[in-house]
Formats: sequence, C-alpha cells, structure tokens
Amino acid sequence: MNFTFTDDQADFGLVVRDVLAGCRDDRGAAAWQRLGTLGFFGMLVDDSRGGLGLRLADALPALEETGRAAMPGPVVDTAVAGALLLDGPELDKLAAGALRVAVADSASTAADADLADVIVAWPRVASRDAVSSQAPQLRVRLEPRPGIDPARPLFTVTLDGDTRELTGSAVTAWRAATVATAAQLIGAARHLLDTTVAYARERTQFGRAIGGFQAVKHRLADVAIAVEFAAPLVHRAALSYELPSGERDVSAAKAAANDAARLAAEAALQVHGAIGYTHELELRHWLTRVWSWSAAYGTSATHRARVRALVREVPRWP
Amino acid sequence: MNFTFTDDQADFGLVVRDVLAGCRDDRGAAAWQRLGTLGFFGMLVDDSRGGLGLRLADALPALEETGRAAMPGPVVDTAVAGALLLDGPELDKLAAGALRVAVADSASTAADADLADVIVAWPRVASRDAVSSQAPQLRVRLEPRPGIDPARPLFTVTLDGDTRELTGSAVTAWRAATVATAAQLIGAARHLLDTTVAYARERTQFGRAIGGFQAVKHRLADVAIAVEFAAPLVHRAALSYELPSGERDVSAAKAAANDAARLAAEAALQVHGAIGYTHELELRHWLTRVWSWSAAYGTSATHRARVRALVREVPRWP
Amino acid sequence: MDLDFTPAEQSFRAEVRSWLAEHTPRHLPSLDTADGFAAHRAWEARLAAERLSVVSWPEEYGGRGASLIEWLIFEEEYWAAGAPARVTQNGIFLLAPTLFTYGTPEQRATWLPRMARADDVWAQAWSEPGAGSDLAALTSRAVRADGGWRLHGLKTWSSRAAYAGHGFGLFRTSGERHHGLTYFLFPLDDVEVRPIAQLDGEYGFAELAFDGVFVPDSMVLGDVGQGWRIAMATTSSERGLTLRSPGRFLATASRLVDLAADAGDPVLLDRAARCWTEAEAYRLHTFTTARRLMDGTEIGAASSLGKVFWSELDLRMHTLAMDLLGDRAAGTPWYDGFLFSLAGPIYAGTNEIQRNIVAERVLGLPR
Amino acid sequence: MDLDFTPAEQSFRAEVRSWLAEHTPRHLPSLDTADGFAAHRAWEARLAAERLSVVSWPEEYGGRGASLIEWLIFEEEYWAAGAPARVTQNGIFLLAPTLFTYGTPEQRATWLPRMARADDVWAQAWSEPGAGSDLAALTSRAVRADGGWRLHGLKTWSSRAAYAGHGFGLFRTSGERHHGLTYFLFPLDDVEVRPIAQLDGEYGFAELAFDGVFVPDSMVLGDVGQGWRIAMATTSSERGLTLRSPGRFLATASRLVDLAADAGDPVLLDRAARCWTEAEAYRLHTFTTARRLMDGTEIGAASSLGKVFWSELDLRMHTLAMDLLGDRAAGTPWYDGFLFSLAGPIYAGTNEIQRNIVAERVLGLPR
Repeated sequence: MNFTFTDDQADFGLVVRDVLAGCRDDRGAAAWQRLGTLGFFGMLVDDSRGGLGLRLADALPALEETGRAAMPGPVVDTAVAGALLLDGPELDKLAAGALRVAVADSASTAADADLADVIVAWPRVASRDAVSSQAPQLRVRLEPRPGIDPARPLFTVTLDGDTRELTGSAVTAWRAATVATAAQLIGAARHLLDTTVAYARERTQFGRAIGGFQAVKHRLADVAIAVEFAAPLVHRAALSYELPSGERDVSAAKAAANDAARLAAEAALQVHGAIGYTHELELRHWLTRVWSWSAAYGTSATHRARVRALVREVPRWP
Repeated sequence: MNFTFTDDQADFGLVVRDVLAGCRDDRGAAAWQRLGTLGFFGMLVDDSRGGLGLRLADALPALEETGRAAMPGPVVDTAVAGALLLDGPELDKLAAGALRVAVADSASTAADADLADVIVAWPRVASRDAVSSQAPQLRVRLEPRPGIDPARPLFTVTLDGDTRELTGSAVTAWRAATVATAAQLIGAARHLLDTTVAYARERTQFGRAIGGFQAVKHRLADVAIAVEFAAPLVHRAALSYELPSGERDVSAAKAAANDAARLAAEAALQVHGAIGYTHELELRHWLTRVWSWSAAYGTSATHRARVRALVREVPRWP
Repeated sequence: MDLDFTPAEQSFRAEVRSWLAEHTPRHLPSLDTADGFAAHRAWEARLAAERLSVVSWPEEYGGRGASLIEWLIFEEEYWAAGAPARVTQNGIFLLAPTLFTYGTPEQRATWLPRMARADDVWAQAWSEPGAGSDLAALTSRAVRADGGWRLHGLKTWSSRAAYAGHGFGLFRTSGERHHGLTYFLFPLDDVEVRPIAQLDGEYGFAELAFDGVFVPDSMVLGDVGQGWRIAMATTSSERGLTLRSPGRFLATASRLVDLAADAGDPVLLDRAARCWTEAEAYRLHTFTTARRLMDGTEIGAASSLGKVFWSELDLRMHTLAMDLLGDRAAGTPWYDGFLFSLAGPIYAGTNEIQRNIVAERVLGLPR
Repeated sequence: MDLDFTPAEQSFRAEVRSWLAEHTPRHLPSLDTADGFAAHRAWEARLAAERLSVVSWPEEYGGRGASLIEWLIFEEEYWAAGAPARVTQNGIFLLAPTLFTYGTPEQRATWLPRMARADDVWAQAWSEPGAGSDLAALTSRAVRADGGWRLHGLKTWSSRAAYAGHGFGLFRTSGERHHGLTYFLFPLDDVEVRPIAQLDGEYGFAELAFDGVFVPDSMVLGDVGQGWRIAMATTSSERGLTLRSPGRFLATASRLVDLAADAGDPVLLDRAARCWTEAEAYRLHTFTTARRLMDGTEIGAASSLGKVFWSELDLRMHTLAMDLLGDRAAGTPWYDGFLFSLAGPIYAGTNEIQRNIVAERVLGLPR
C-alpha cells in the first residue's frame, strides 16, 4: 500500500511541465511535437511496441501537467483513448506523436476534430484521409458547432461509408479518458490557484494587498481544500477503472475534479475582479478550458447521477 | 399593493414582544396567561365571537415575536390550527386563552400534548377530559417520545373511543399552522442573529473583538441575508395559503424559514464557540427550538420535494 | 399587507404585455458588437415611441410618470416577453437618478429626453487601473480652462464605451482621497477609446484615455468638489432597486425550471425550483422596498443585502444552466448569461465589500 | 501508486473484523454519564486485553507496534462494526503522542500502560474563560513549591473531566504570552470539578478550579517554560492524522446512504452519495498522509486542510441525517452525532483559524 506517486512518476510529470512551460501556441502544435519526442503519446502503449508501458495511474502527474498548462489539442483523446483503442501501424504512429485522435461523444460532438487523423465515434472509427477530397466516397464530415473555448473548437461528426469497427474496449477507453480529463482539471485548478494567490499577494486595494483580507484568504483556502480532496479520488479511479467499482469511482472522480476546478475558476475571476473578466490576461485560457473540460466526458450532473445510482450497487466497504 | 405591515400589525407584534420579554418559564404558563389577556389566542377568531378578527397575514408580526422569545407551549397549534378548526364553546374558551390545543402529525406525534385540553389527530379530535381518569372509556393516550427540545416535549397520541370529527378544513388549518411556524422560525433566527452580533462585539480574541474579523462579519452578513429573503416568502404564503398556489407557496416559505433559522443557529454556535455548546448560556433554548420547529409541520426536505413537484403545476407568472 | 394590484396597475400590465407580445424582436445580435449596438438602439427608440422606455420618468422627459410598482410590472413583462437587454442601462439606471437629483433644469432638459429615445448611449467611467472598488484612490484629474475644464488620465472597465457616444465619471479637481473629486459628463468624440475583449471575445468594456479633452462648465454635474458625495448617491442607486429588476431573474428562473424539468434529473429540478423560489423572494422583497421608497424611507446600506442576494442567485442560476447543458450552452443565451453573471459579484461594489457593509452598517459590527 | 494491502495487513483486518463482530457491545449509555463512563471503560479494558486498544503503540506499553496503515485498518473495522466512541480518546490521541516525544522513560512507563487499559482516563484542560483558541493568553499559573509546583487558576471546556481521574494542560511558570508556559499532568482528586451541561443535557465538559493543588516535579512534561512549544506539537497531532480517523466518517456515510435510499427522495440520496464520496476522499487522502509520515515527512500546516474538510463533512452528514429524520432523530445516535459534529468546526482550533493557516502557511498569503 503506497498511495503516493513514485519518484519516476513525479519526475515524468516535471519533465512534461518543463517542456510545456517553454512553448505556447493557439492549437498546441509545438508542444505536441516536443511531447512526442519525449514519448508522451505512447506512454500507455506496451514497451514491446515502442511505448513507455505505463499504467494510467503512473501517467497521472504528466496528464495533470497538460492541464496545468491548458495544453491545446486532443491530448487525452490521443494519448489515452486512442492508445487503448487503436492497433497496428496507427498505434505505432500514435506512440511516435505522429497521429492525432478525436473522440466523439454520444451527441456526435468531438473537440479538435479538425486536427485529428483518426476519428472515433462509437462503435465505429474512420481515418480522416478522405475528408479533403470532397468526393462522394467521403467518409467523415465535420460541422463546426459553438464551443466554450476558442482554443478547443467543437465539431459535429458524421461517419459515412467504409468506416471500420473499433477493436479495443470502448467502455474501458472511455473511462480511462474520463479519469485523464479529471487529472487535467486538477492541473488546471492548481494553476488557477497558484496564479490567483500570486495576484492576491501583489494587487493592493484600500492600501493593502488584497490577499491580506480574510475573505480572500478563506476563499482561496477553500479552493486549496477542494483540490486537495478531489485529487485522491482521481488517483483512485486511475487504479480501479477496470474493476467492478470502476464506473462509480470514475464518475466520483470526474464530478469532484469538475467541481474543484470550477470553484478555482470562479475564485480566480472574483479575486482578479474586472481584470479577470477580459481577454487581456492569460487567465482566460484557463477559465474557458476549465468550463470546456468540465463538460467533456460528462458534466458533474451526469456523473453525480451515476454515483447516486451505483452507490449501493457495488461494495462500499474495503 | 402594499407588501409591508401596517402600523397596527407591527404594533400588535411590539406589544407581544413586550409581554414576552417580561416573563420566562419552562413551559410558558405565565406568558400564556398574559397573552391570553391581550386576546392573542383569539386573534384569528371572528370579532363577532369575541376574537380580534385578524387575517393570518395581519398576525405575522405577533407570531414572529413568539418565535423571537422561543415561547414554550402549543402556541401555533392553539392560536392558528385550533382557531381555524374548533367551534362553539371550545372556540370561545380558546379565544379567551383558557384552552390549549395540540395537533398530531401524520406519524401521530404531537408536541406539548400534555398541556393540551383538546387534541387533534386528523381527521378526529378529542378533548382531554378523560385522560386522567384511567378508566376503560379512556379516549386519549399519550406516550412520551424522545424530542430535541426539552421545553417542547413530544408525545405519541392515540385517540380511542368516542372522538368526534373535525369541522373546519384540515388542509387549510394545516397550511396556516405551517406558515405560522415559519414566522416563528424567522423570529427565532432574528433573535439568534441579534444576540450573536452582540456577543461578537464584546468577546475579544487575539486582542480584538471577534466581530471585527472578516470571516465572522461575512458569516453573520450571510445570516442577515438569508433571513431578509426568507421572510417575504412567509409573508406571501400567509396571503396565498387558501389559493390554488397555496400548497406550493406554503412549502416554499417553510423550507426557506427552516433553512434561514438553521443557518442562524449554526452561525450562533460557531461564533459563540465552546460557550455556545453548553447549557450555561440561554442560547441553547433557541438552538433546540429552531431544530425542533424546523422539523414541526414538515422538514425542508419534505417541503422542497413538494415545491419541486408543484413548480410547474400551478402558474408561475404574476 | 397585501399583494393586490389596483385595476390601473392591472390594465397597465395588460397593455404592456400585449404590446410586447406583438413587437418584441427575437434574437438581436449582442449589444457589444457594432451591429448589435445599432439594433438595440433601434429597438429602444421603438420602445420610446410607445413611451415604454422609461415608464417611471415624468412625461416631459419621455416617461409616463409611472409609480415604482408600475415600473416593476413593466420589468416583469419586459423580461417575461424575452425582450433584449437594455443598451441604455448605464444612462437610465446609473446616470439618470443623479441627473434628477443634482442636475440643473437645463441639464435635465438636454440629456434626459435624448437618453430616453436612445439618441445618446452613456458609458460609465468609474474605475481606473489603480482604483477598482476603491473610488477614493482615483487620480484622473480635471484642470481649469477657459469656460470649462480639461480632462487628463486613464479610465478602465468602462462598460458600453466601445460604441457609446457619451460618458460620465469622477475627476480630481483638488485635494486627496474623497475630497476634491468632481462629477463630469463628457462626449467620447475626443477621448481615445480602446476596447477590451471579454471572455466571449466581445467588446463590452473599454479603456478611456483623456489627454486634455475639453468639457464646458455645463457638463459639470452638481457642485465642483462634491463628486464623491454625488457618486455615492449614484452608487447607492446602482446597488439598489434600479440596477437589477426582479423581472429579469424571475424570467431566467422560470426558463430554468422548464429546462430542468425536461432534463428529467430530480436533483437538477430541485436546484431549479429553489432558484425560482429565490427569484420570487427577491421579487416580493422588492415590492416591500418599493413601498418604503414610495413612503419616503431611504434604503441605505440595506441595499447591500439585495446586491449580494441577486448577484449570487444569478450566478447560481447560470451555473445550473451550464450543468444542465454542458457544451450545448455555447452559442445560446445561457452561456452569455453565465459570463455576465460571473461579473455580478464584482461590479457595483464587490460582494466582499457589500458583506462588510451589511456587517458594519446594518448589523453594527466593528469596522 | 497502489492501493494494495499486504497479506499481513489483510490478515490483520480479518482478525480485527472477526473479533469485533463477536464482541462489540450494542448501545452503551452515553460516555458523558456516570454509567456510560464506567461501561466504556470496561469495554476498552476488554479491547486492551486483546491488545486492540492502542494497536500502533509499542508492545511494551500495550500495543502491537502496528504501522499507521494497520492503525487505519483497525479504525475502519472498529467504526464499521458500530463500536462505541472511545472514552480514552483525549489521552490516546492528544497526550500520548506528547508523552512519546517529550516524556521521560519513567513517565512513559508509568502512564502509558494504564492509559492503554483505560485504568486512567485523561481530561484535556486547554481553554480558560479568557482564552479559547488563543492559548498564549492563558493566565493560570504554577508556583514553585518544595519538590514540585502548586497550581492556581481556572480551566474550562475540559472534555471528559466530569468523570476522568487525570488531566493535562498548560500553566504559566513565568513570562508573558507564549513564553514561560509549562506543560503539567495532574490528578483531578484535589481539583474542584464543576460539570457543564451540554445541549443534550449531559456533562461532556467541566470547569476545573485550581486552588494551590500540589503536583510533584515528576508530573512536569518536558522542560519548564517549554509548554507552548510542546503544546503546539500536541495541537498539531490533535489536528493531524490521529484525531479523526477516516473509518469513522466512512461508517457514518455508509449508514447515511442506506438511510437516504430508504427514504426514496433522490435529492437526499444525492447528498448522501456525495458525503460518501467525500468520506472516501478523506480516507484516500489519509493513506497518502500516512505514507508520507512513515517516510519521515512532516505534515505541518497541511493538516489544517484536513481539519476543515472532515469537520465540515461531519457537519454536512449529520445535518442531512436531521433532514432525513426530522423529529425522529431525537433519541438516536444521529442526534448525538449532530450535536457532536456541531462542535467539530470549533474545537482543535476553529475552522476560521485553520483557514487562516492554510492561506498563510500553505498558500503563502500575507498575514
């Protein structure tokens, strides 16, 4: 029993953090390339196939860092869902960072689908080769639809013609991607907390730093507490998502991570005041990303309904 | 349209406040007697029968004062439920303050039934004359059961033998009593807020009055806000309890009053610290009364479920 | 103690309801875009032609001399009809009450009718980069010039300024902190306006750079050096009855109940029903406040209770809408409303400050 | 990163579970009554005979030298079995860690085995009428006497003191504020104990009046004048891992889920499921903390996050139970638990102070 990250796991996260701190662009191309070199996208792929052979739990610190950086692009769809679903040469390309995957939800909406080489829409999957041809044999159609985060555009996906069936377990991949998104939300929440604390230490109002006001202190303490106690649920779900209790644990984790991150976002906005409300500060990237990710792979409402339905169905006791 | 209390209505409340400020005993006998002299118990009884002929809405300030004083005894069961249900000589006695009523809920539990001359257990009612006789023709049996407030004991009521049917509308009386209990809760919440503010101004910790700490200020401000916006729902329900929207409005009022009063109780306890936790201070009377009254005539959970069920059933718009 | 509308009030409601049912436009573009700004002005001119843009103002300025209760009725009907947000809001709700109290007859005659017809749209210019909620820290200044003043300095978070033609705000004419501030009206023609994009990418706010802009004496509101006192009166009306009418929250809550009921999750319906109850509480509370104002009572610090309540209710409602809709909220009024509601606890005095006011001035706790 | 118990841990769990299933008493009277106090002591003596009263202590003092993980397993099983609250809690969780760190070998040998068997029950005596969370304001004093000290002053909110035989607390031996306080153990024989009734009418607290009570030098814990530092270490363990084990909250949450499911209201079930999830989060978080402690890391100020979380979770759970049961809560353990949970945010440093600690020492915000 050791419910902490090993040095290796933590170090992999720190490496990812350093890489991401050095590059930022609107859709994440540069970061993608550099993480690809690290082997990030193949981290869940067997080492026999050129991957890092990590378990999902081992990868959490690294995934959290992609959230801390609000990294654009279909990171989880590729490195988690794609890695668990694809096979053959596609998987090799994915592991090398040379193939992007977008996953459509039950409403046929996929984020970043315009960047994807492979599109998954349960239970079928298609490569995007044919998209640009506009020919009658067109297999994938993307309709842009309104989204919350300009850096994470949404598309309605239609798969026609000769698509193929998925090979891996859709349920397992979906659960793993949900946990990974929860880890990203934890990372984003930590970033919001850190930057808001830094702002509150510097910004003065009525002749003192606003971080000295007890109301601001307690608000940020509440964010710290929410993040501190959401994270272990995410860690546990990464260990249990394939077990009988997995569905319940995954939903508990995503709901808690959503709520902690949204609390962090709201506190960041309130403490930053009118400044946080505008495009001028970088803050906006994290705010819209938090709202967007907290809808991805299920809202809190959806997941809480699932926990409620399952709480007596699977054993509650150790 | 004048959604404020008239001077007459407010003044009646102030008179009740003065009377209650002057007397306190464990089961409220002295206060009962003095309020009886004022005509309080007959306030909803027609003036043609010797009552004051008030509408429930007119009586709210006075009812709120019985809450502010945490007055013991079956005040609402008598002055509201009893006044709307009884008739003939019993009603005359009630109006004169010479007859007490206890009302049992659907679980056959009645508070202060040991003090009551008449016991109502829908759809039947019995006078208590026979209780003491212990004879076979016994009509009322009271079993003490555990309660929250030592000054508001609970009893399981059994009515046997020659009871009679109620004459007034049980539904109307039940709703009116629910609103009246909500008004008492508002009064109790105001008392808790006032005394806690007074304590926070005087008690020092770390060299300053604890009421100067922003966390204490904001906590008490939140209580003030909760009470301020629960009260109008109670006032409206007193006007609408006989209308088609009455069931929904009464439930909305009781739930809001319960929650505001419980928030006030919790804040009072937290601000008083360990001192509030004990029998030493008078505070305890109001705390246990708030918890007891917030269960009486329906918990918040029960009433919120009703609002939820009814919110689309009756017109929502003016 | 009653909730009975008079026959006159009832017929006023009926008139408003039927006119709005026929004329309310559907889906104007956002008022923080150039097109939307023009469309909203046209709509308000239409309202004004019906004398429905400022019903509570005297007839000479374009109103109907309606009572506060009638104004509340108008607002209930306006938002229930799904009518658009008011582009003239800053002028009507922030500036106009001050003009009525402190303006000269000439100022009132000049500016109020134009405001009522949306001929002029006014931007507020309270904040500066170094002074948010702390107005006494303002440093922008006005320097005496022949027949008027020259304005210098930088204002920020000026809402509507990206497209508006006029502004109002405080400038320092002498002294320190609360003293020596003066209340100015100014055209935006000679002011450098730098729009600031919001979270939704639109330009609801702007920075205003003043580099010696001339304003004549006729544009000083109230006495020179009295700006702080006058602004506090304005801020108090900003926080008070007129800023957020209950009708708006009630309309939102009512739509939220329908949305939640359709979703079929009892937990979400419970939250929606609770929001609706709270919107009702705010409406009822406002009837009491309106009566007290009509009876000549000042609201004062008690308006801070309302500010905290409605702004947090609005945030709760739109957070629930986001929970209900998830991604599907994007591109709907619910997402715009969510972004707007997030600002509610910040503007018009942050809720931290409002809670201090409640604690200190309403409850009497130590400062 | 794993959650796998070793075979040894699994067999320890199995042993504890089966022993408790057979021996756990049902419904002891409240430990704040004379009868209940005696019954609880007897139960804990029984636990001690099985070396289950203080599993994490060395064998020489009555424990099993169990790891922190094993202690957590014991606690999970203890509360899941519905076993009674621990009358020895103040001694075991507040005093014992201090004795282990600062006590002399003689003090440890004298007091720990007796504590483990519930031969001695210890009352804490931190607060004074003028000093609640602010320990530096203590004024009770100890005066040098032949071979020891004489204690003077008044302590209050001393939990368990109504029936306990011994107490521990700080007395001023010199100096001001944090300086010159000394940590004393004392028998209660010569102390005037004035029980204070709680909301439920029982005597969980007492006032202790000292009028020159003599204590020998052997009852001074640590160095004279070092009481503040020693007490802070105690307070930190009070707030830390040992005060509230996750097993207790998990057991409460699990019963609450059943209660809510039976009530059939999905809104209440949702709240219960959420509480259960949060109790799980606390359990998992504690596994991480335990591992860090086993690896020699200090928890420090971070324990304040846990204190706020568990105390407010406990309050939420019992408030929900009150919502579920209404009047029917009276006379059940849910009502006792509700009253107890209300004190959670107050004792061991109020949650206001804990949030300050989180903000200042964990996040680095200004004091």
